[in-house]
Amino acid sequence: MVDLLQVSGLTKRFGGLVAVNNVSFTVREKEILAVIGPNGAGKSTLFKLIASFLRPTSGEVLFKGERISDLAPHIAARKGIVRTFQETTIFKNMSVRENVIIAHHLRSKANLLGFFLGTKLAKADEQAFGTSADEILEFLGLSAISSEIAKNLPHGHLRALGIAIGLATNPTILLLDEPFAGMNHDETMKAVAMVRRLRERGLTVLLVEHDMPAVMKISDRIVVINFGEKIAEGTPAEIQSNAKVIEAYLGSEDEAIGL
Amino acid sequence: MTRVAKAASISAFLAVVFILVPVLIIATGRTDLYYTLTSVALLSIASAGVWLTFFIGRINIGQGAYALMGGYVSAILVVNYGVSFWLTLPLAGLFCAAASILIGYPILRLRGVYFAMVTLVLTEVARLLALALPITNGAKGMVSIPLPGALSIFGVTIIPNFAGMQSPRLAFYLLAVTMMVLCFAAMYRLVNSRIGKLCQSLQQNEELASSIGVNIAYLRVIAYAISSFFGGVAGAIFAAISQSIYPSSFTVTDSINFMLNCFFGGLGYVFGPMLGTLVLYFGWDLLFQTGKFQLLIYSTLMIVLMLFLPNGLLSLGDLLRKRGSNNG
Amino acid sequence: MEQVIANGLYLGAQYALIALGLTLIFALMNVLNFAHGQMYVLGGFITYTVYGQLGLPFVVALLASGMTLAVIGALMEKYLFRTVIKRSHREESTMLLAAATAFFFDAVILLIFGEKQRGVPKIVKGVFNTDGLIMPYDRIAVGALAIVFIAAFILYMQYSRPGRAMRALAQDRVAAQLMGVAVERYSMIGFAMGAMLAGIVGGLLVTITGVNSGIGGPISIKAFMMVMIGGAGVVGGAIAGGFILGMMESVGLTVLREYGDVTYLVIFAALMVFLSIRPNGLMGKPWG
Amino acid sequence: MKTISNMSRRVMLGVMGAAMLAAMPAAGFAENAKLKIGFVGVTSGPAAAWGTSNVRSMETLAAWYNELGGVKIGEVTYDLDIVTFDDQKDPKRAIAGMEKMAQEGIHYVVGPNVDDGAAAVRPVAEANGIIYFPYAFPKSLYEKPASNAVLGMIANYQSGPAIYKYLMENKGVKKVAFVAANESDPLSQRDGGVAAAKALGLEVVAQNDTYQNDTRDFSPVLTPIVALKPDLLVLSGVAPANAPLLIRAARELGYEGLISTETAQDAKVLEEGAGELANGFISVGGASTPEIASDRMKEFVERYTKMFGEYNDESNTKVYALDYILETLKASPAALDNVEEFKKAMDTFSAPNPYLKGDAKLTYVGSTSFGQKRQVAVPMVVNEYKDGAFETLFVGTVD
Repeated sequence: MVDLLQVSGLTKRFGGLVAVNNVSFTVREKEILAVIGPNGAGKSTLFKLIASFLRPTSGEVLFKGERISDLAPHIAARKGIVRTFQETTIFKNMSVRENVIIAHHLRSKANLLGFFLGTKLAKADEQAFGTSADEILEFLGLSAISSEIAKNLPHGHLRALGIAIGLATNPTILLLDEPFAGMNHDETMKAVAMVRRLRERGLTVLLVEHDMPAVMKISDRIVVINFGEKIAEGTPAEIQSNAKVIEAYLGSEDEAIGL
Repeated sequence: MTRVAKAASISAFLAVVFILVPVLIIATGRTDLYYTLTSVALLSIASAGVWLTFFIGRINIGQGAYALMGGYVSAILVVNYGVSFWLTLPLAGLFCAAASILIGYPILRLRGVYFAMVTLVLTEVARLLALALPITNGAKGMVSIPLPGALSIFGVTIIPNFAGMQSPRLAFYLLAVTMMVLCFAAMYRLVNSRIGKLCQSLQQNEELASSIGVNIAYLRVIAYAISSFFGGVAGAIFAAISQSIYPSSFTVTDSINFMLNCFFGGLGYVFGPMLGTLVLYFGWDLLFQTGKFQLLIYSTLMIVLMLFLPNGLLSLGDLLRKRGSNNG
Repeated sequence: MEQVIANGLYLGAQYALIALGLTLIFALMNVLNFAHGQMYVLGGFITYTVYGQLGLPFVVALLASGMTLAVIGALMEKYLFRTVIKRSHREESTMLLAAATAFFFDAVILLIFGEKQRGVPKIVKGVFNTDGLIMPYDRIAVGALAIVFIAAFILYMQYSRPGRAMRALAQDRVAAQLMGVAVERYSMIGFAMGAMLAGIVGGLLVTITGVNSGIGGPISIKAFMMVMIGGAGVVGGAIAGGFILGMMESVGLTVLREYGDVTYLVIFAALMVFLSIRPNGLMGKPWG
Repeated sequence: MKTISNMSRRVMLGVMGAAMLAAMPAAGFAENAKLKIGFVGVTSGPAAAWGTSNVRSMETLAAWYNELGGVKIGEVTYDLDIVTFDDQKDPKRAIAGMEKMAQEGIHYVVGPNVDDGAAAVRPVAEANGIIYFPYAFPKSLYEKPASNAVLGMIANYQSGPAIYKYLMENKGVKKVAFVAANESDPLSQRDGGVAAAKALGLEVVAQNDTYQNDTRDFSPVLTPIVALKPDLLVLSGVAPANAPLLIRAARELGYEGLISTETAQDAKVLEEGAGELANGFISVGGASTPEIASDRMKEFVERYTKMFGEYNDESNTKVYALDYILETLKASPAALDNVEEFKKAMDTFSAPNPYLKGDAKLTYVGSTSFGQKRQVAVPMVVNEYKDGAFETLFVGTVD
């Protein structure tokens, strides 16, 4: 397997506080890698650093060997590294289908003026986006609700819509921010299956997650961070038996690790 | 709406503004309405610009600055350099668009009330600059600006010389209304094309827009530049009508009014600013009879309307439709 | 130079008090109250009537100004803003409502109190004067009173029950509601307090600068500027913003006078640059 | 029950409305023809005081004339009808106002009150045959080819030099400082004042100091100026609302020289805003000071006070416009609907000035300043404020 994403020596300070401290790991092509850690461990910050929503204080993120750390988020997205959001972040006043269609932005061949004038190229784009959006909605089982206004959707559907939006950008690597948060057992199982299918589509998935059982089930490898530092890395089995990890989680959420 | 219905309503609208209104004015002899309606048309162009910035999620109280700038660009070119008014019209718009790109790039990062505030300050900055810069003739303003001359292309006169007309009022009305129609047609197309969806994506969630690869800074600046272009054009025509321009020709009050026009018509509707301007400007004029109670009645009506239609006048249609479908 | 600094401090104290009420309302309800300046004017006219015309003691007049405005503020919140916030798709719509109420106040004030500039007798006579530093006693008194009111306000917000509830509300409306804060009640109290502060500062300043029916709009705009400098919705920010603007005006008008009419141009341009660098003011919440 | 009471209330209202409508013409004493005179200016917002004193002067006079049975012009007796339009100090609105006046068939309009408004209405006024009386000083309004504007008061470039000269000769003034609001009208007036002072050989120690018009505390503006110790502080184009604040701030900062302005002010406002600190303040007024006011002026002040509760000293100047219009029309009735006749009459027109003691005349002047007679000959009364009232310092004339 090829290394797709390299995180090396990534550090982020906010004033005196070190949120992420010298974290390094790699993500290989077509794997599912999870970053876990107790509350306040710096997962979110790390996630934003990788997606180029924050600039690191030091260290860098390489994507296919190229530094992406200081790029604007939309440039990173253009290169194929796309995030979804922890909160239910969607375009809330658009329909589900419109949400997915707009997310095809990166695939446009026409430019803004072309869309304004309605050129042939623009019309072809619109056509293609529509078809592709329908395919994605079908794939994620959202076809039935494609004309609902997004803000009226229930929780689970919103999460799926977030992923649909991510997929529409045609990413190489999709960063999922707590995809299972707030879900009950059944919903989580469905979501786990969905993430698996993403990989079957040929995507690499990096996810930051709280829900231990789900992570154990889904991940090829796991990176554990605590107090902004990486304390372990390995397969789910290795992590489950890692003393440092158990220590980090002890007292807070022991059962969450699935022991 | 079906295609036929759309075409029919568009032609009806065009017939009203280009034929019915002048005919009625001539029939009733109310020629003062030409200027009132010209003002409505021009102010609605400027308001349309403000609406566009609302559309990308920014409260813009700075349109007065661009209207003033546009007025001065046109006036200076006409008076000092003898350029034809017709050429200065697009130039004024372009100048404002260029200026707005320089100004907008840093300030469009601001959101909410901060952006609103900075644009409000911008209006005041424009006024102070107009007072301080030598080219604007400072406090004395620019007066006796000649009326627009003839416009001919390849020797064919398309627009006759305004100065030679018996009443330039009708001509200004037609000019303003034409500009308004063009402006709103462009806006309508913009909003209903994919660009409109992109703008909406900015308004609803900039972070997400950026994560799906939208260059939000670029799109914001483009929208703001178009907005300022509209402001500049409206200002230029106003300078031509009053044949004068002063630093106080467009002030903070105007900037606030442009914003209010948008709110009043409805932020969710492309034609909101047009209706809002018509009602607010005309409403003030109609209340002219009430003398010293004018402002009291005007503001009371505004509050009442706001209470019943907080989403703008055009939301009335939606409300009725909803009620109709509930009953049916 | 002492004179310039003294001028700036005095100006800052009154500005800070003006900005406090505005920022309070903003923090609680996300409403940019365009009518703040008009409330100030109304407060000024009430003190003018009670103290200047009826000849009652100044304290009574000041109380009357504060109380009247508090009632008006509470009514405005309850019958106007609450309804519009509930029914509107976009929260900016409150700006139109606020502007309309500002016009309404303008009209009412003009009809009742007329178009003339009004003033009242000085509350304290005499001028403090030592080596080049001149400050009339009434200015010192008003400046001191302003600082007392600011301090009282901060203490109230910090330690009283309603104060704490309002702070929770300002931080996170939804969370406050979950924690059992009576959101509607405290929104109303907050709006009333904001209006009361405007009324009090109007009543205070009528003794120095008089009052005039048309100045509400410009005062609102100045108050907006202070709030933006400090950071919208933050009490400390409003105070800092007030003092910074006061000092900038005082120093700018002295230092830049050689260059003619540029002081405010410089202040405004500086404000724009400052906000471009710090989009949330000195200490504002992100996303005002 | 409820419906019935609602209905009956509605019926009642309807009946009352109809009755009122029917009663209206009867109550209007509609025997005389109506002569409409317009006003376009600012009667709301921070500058409301300017236009309000205009409108009230006109309304007081009109009511007075109507009470006396109307104004006889040619063979017809007219009742006066004042049509007012608040332009909110916005030049765009001012144009609309002038259009409205044209629509109403009005040929004589008082206002606007500021430079930009006066310039903006010019095309409309000239196209529609309207003579208007602005209170704005730019010479381009009154010089050829402009021909329809008549300056309604004394311009600062006329009164300024006279005041400065008087103060040089009588009070030993040598050093002058100017301060103005950062707006078109005051700045233009300041520039005119500075030029006049320099021409007289005065030393101008401050000429760049300005303030925002919304300033409420003038200490920061005045601190550096007071430190220069001028003999005379000129408040160029100062708004009546700001004058007492400026005076008070200057005095409290220890300023001991003279203070003057070239615009009309109101004694009551000065008294409330600055009290005894305003004593000695010099401004230009009309003719209500006891030394020169005729009985008619006194009665005007009385009627005005009765109608509106309180007199405004700015109205001394503004009382003239309507009388000029009426007297000129009497002299040339053909001008009622032909302003060319009015312009012709202006060159030779002369009538007694009813507001001044002695044999002062109403004539049109301005030949020196504008090259044509486009200014009313208001007496240039220079006042000094003292304890709540104005006293006449000296009276000058303009040609």
